[in-house]
Amino acid sequence: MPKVVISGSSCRDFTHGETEFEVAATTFRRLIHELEARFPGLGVHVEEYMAIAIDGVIFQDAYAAQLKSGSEIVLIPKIGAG
Amino acid sequence: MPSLNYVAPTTVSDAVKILAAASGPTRVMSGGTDLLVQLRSGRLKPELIVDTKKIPGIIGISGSAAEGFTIGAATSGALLSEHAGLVAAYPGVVEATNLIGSTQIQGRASLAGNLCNASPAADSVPAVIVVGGTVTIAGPAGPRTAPVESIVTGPGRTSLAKGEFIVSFHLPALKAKTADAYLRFIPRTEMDIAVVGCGVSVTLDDSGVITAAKISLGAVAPTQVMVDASCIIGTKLDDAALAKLDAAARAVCNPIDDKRGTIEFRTKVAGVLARRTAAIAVARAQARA
Amino acid sequence: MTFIGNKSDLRVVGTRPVRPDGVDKVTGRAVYGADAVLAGQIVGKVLRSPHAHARIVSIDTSKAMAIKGVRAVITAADLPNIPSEEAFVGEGPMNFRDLSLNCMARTKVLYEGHAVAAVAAMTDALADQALAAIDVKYEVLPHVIDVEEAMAPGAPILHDDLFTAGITPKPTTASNVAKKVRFTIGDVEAGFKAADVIIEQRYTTAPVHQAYIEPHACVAAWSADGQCTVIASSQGHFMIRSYCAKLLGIDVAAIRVVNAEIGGGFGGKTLVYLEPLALALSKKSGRPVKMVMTREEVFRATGPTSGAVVEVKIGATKDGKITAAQAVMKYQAGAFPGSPINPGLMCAFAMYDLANVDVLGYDVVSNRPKVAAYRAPGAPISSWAAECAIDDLALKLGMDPIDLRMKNAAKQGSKTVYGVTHGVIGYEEVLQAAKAHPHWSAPLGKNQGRGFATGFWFNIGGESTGAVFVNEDGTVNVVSGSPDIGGSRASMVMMAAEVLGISYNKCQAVIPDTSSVGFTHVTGGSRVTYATGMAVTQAAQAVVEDLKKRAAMIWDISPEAVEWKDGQAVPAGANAGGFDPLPLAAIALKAAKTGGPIGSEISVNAQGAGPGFGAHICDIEIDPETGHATIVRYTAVQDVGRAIHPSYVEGQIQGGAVQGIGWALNEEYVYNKKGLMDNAGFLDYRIPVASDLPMIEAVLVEVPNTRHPFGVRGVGEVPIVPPMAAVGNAIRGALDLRMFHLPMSPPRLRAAVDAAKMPKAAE
Amino acid sequence: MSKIHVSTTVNGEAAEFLAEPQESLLDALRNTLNLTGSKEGCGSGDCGACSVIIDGRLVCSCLVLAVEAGGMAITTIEGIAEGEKLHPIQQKFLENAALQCGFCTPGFIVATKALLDVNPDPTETEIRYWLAGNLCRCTGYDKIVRAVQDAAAEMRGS
Repeated sequence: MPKVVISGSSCRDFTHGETEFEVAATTFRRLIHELEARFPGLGVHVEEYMAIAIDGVIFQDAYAAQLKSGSEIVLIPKIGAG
Repeated sequence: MPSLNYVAPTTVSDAVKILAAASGPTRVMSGGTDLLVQLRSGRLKPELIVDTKKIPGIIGISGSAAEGFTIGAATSGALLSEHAGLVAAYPGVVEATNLIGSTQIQGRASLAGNLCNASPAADSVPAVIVVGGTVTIAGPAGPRTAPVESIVTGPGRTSLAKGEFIVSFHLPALKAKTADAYLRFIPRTEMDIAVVGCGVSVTLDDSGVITAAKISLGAVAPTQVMVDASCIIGTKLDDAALAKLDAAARAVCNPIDDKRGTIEFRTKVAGVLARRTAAIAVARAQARA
Repeated sequence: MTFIGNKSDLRVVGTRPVRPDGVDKVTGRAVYGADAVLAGQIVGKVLRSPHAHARIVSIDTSKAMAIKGVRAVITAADLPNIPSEEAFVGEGPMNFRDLSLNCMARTKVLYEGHAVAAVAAMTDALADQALAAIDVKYEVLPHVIDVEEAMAPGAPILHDDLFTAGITPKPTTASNVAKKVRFTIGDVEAGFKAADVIIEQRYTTAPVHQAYIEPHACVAAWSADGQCTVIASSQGHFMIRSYCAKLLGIDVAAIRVVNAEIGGGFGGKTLVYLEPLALALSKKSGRPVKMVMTREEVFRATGPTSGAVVEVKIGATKDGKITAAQAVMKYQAGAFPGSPINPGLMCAFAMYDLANVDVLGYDVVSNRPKVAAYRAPGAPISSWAAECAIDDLALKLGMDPIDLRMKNAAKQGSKTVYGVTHGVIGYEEVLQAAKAHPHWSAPLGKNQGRGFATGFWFNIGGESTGAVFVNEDGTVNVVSGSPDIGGSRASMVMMAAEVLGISYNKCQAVIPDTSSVGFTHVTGGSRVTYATGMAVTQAAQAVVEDLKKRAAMIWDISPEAVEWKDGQAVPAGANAGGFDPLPLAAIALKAAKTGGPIGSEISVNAQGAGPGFGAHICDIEIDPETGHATIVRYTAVQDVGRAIHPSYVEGQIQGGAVQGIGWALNEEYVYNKKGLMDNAGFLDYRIPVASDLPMIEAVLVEVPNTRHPFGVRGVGEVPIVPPMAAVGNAIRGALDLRMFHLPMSPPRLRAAVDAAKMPKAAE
Repeated sequence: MSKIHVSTTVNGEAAEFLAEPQESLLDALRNTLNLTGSKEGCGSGDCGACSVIIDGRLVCSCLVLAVEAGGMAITTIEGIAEGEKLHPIQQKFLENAALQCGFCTPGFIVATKALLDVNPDPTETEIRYWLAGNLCRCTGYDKIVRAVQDAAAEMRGS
């Protein structure tokens, strides 16, 4: 299963401090549902305001991304632009 | 709102008549580089602009180091820097005038405008004061002359009476072993208003001892101020004299804190510039017959 | 299909052709926002608050409306009252209510220059008269400018419905602190315990403006049938369309935005200010309305970036291994939440491979204009503090500052504080190039010092559309939705020409209006050459596949038997048949017979933009008596992935470095006691002029980004990250003292010199 | 008061227009004569984007009253090229990529023309000080200075 890693406080508030856990998800949609189910509000928060990095590659919008077993999925704030 | 009127008289007497007759707020225009900014910002709402540039002789430089120079009131800084004789005789005056704004501003900005805008930071004013510059003023009561230092009475205020305007500047015949210099401090290398400006003129004897000196500071008080030069007269500007000069310069400062500098900074830099400018003037004077 | 491989295989990419829009821009023909004309346009102007903070008691516009020739007057009452709605738009988090209130104040003005009304009149003078005739009654409120004063208990509160996010339990009293956010990895306390040396310092910065030379300008028409046209200068005409639709309640399809040429943006033109007002005025007046800001309005009412306080603590062992890094950052957001605090926190230490990092940040509102994005938003501020502290750490350890950074350098596999593990990055290569550069070992003169600093920016991808259309004569139109702010037309054409195998001169670049090309996100985030370039490249590749099919048809062989080489179709090997090559032009001529027009439009949402790293070396000379600083030599090294048009890549690096030099030495917003800006003009907001600077040497390091067909990494933002620390470290070298406040202007330098009891010559 | 009639010469052609007394020459060029190549970046003579040459002098057209222009010979960016043939300064700005957004470019090119008219072989320092009144926020000036050096060399035929 992919591993979800949280470093920012905005997500940690939802997980009550938990910063690493595994989710049974192969797509971004499933990931959102999993997060929402486990930590109410987190799924929506991630979908609206967060980007994810899959094994180091940042996806601002990750619907198309494949989540492989053993992948490291990091929840990070979306990155703006100058 | 009252609308603006523009006239460009072609004789001094017409200009005087128009200015004397004007009822509302009126502005005399030479280069216009300050005037247009004030118009645009709304800080100034004149009803009449009298453009003097069409008056014959108001632009141009005549004379020589031996007999002194006459500079038309609306003569641009660029023209000053292109006049070899003036550059050779009064490098400080030319340096100061050429520090007023960019190349573009140099093509327009004039001595009269810089003086009558009456900014404490005007670069040309201390430089012209220390060489004993005077102005010829036209007015309803006829022409009169006055020392440059008598014109500015406060920020944005001059001693010119209604109907009066400056026709020309006069720099005296150059004395032996005499030279001038001007330095200013700005944060960048160009395009800033002086945080401190300093004009110096010195006369030496044959042994290189300073026999006369005039030192004027800009941007450190509501008007340009004179520094007591006695501390360097009778010296060869040795370190002791320089230290006294530094202190004397700081002593006359009465600056403000603003976006361009603090009271403390302006005062310290006034001392620094007085020393550096005096050294340049002395070196120039030594090089002269 | 990728082209990264061997650089020598590239014919067009990496060369330096003249940009397609060049001639118009050197002859004065290019049409910028203020040059655009719609038939019958009249003049629109904005009435702005003279107060830093006040309640609007009443606005009486009757006298203004009564003036002959005044066609419309609007206030917030004429605009939809937008509910609070958070959304993430390209340049950062955005609340559309705030955006609407920033365009036109409703109940309170929150900064000097805040719009309160707007007029449309037949002439400039009449518009001025109308503004003067509007009677606004204000109840002036106490104001707060400084970020820490705004955070303090009892500070004047800007928004009584703003409660600090990121605190549990949710606060019940309103605060100017919009958000508290923290990133942590490892255990910093343990890290500091393991340290032999600790640096702990406090740095501050002043807000600085993007200071693009072109003031905001637009002309807008609202037709009786509800169709709207806007011609505007911006970093994204689709952004203007989206925001106007949102703020005015119009269908997106009903708005057509034409992108005028843009006179600089640097992030500052990623928001709307005038456009919704111009449309509202046009609707009310029935005439197209042209609005152009004055320079003073640009300074007082449009986004600078944050001023901030950054407290930093770094620990290391004797041999230079950094054991822990910690920072607390307080960023000004201006009048509405949304400072770039997140990237500030994320970037500060991203250059290093650290086990223990803890960064805490606050997003704080105060009575200043709402901040807008500015080149690598947030990163220059936190990096200025971090890179100065790293320099002092090197000094304390007696290590070369490049060696210290090399010892702790981020590399593939390094984990950042925000959790992401770096992929293929070029930081070590950049450090090596800097150390090897002759500048690093050149001798220094009297009163001179040398400073070194590095910086990081993520770079982004995002939504872009690119299209390639082949014309009947074999020429090609290369279309994209990205406004060209600095030469992107050239790089788009170059990538297309490279793929098609034809000459650069056979291609023309086109940037159509929002109704004529697919959605494309703003030109910003260093994303255009990466994301839009990806779309254009894919479109060109699709065209090549089509051209091969057409050739197969002409030759009556199977498409698989056709190859595309140097701009022509050739049989793939002997058994494909002995046909003469078919050049693109020949195939184009037969387009109708072989299936119709040849072209392809591709829309992408590009992900995985490669991060960029830069390292700057600055030599400075200080006059200790006046505090005047002169940059005597400057070298900027950067990993650019792959330079498509090296001249414009160098230009980005040189321009970014010089903006950073201005930020370091002289640029700042100066406020008086009333909370009004004292230096709203180019005379006293001092950006660098030509005579302030030496040549800026840009050194391009190329570690290709494997996710882009040509290996592109964004380049526009990284170069503004290192300069402030590079200059600060150079000053430390020259004067043996550390400056903690930006800008390091002459009065501050002289004061620091005196405080450090430096000998004052002849005093 | 009513508008004032101004008859002048712009880029070698006679030009006549009516101007309000407070109107700047820049406004007249842009709004009345439709010569929009001269840009307004500040309206206070601090940015140089409106640079024009009047009777051989480089000035900011935002600091000249339109009504002053009577009888003057004015050169704007639109008058630098000879028909379709670019001036060497324009060509070198293109070849050196001395522009990014291009907004300040007309002012720089006009200012450079005025420089090379009086000083065909300027030093880098002379170039930088002459152009100090022209602000560019994109380029850091490096490529602009190089373009001016190249143009000067080309015009000297060296």
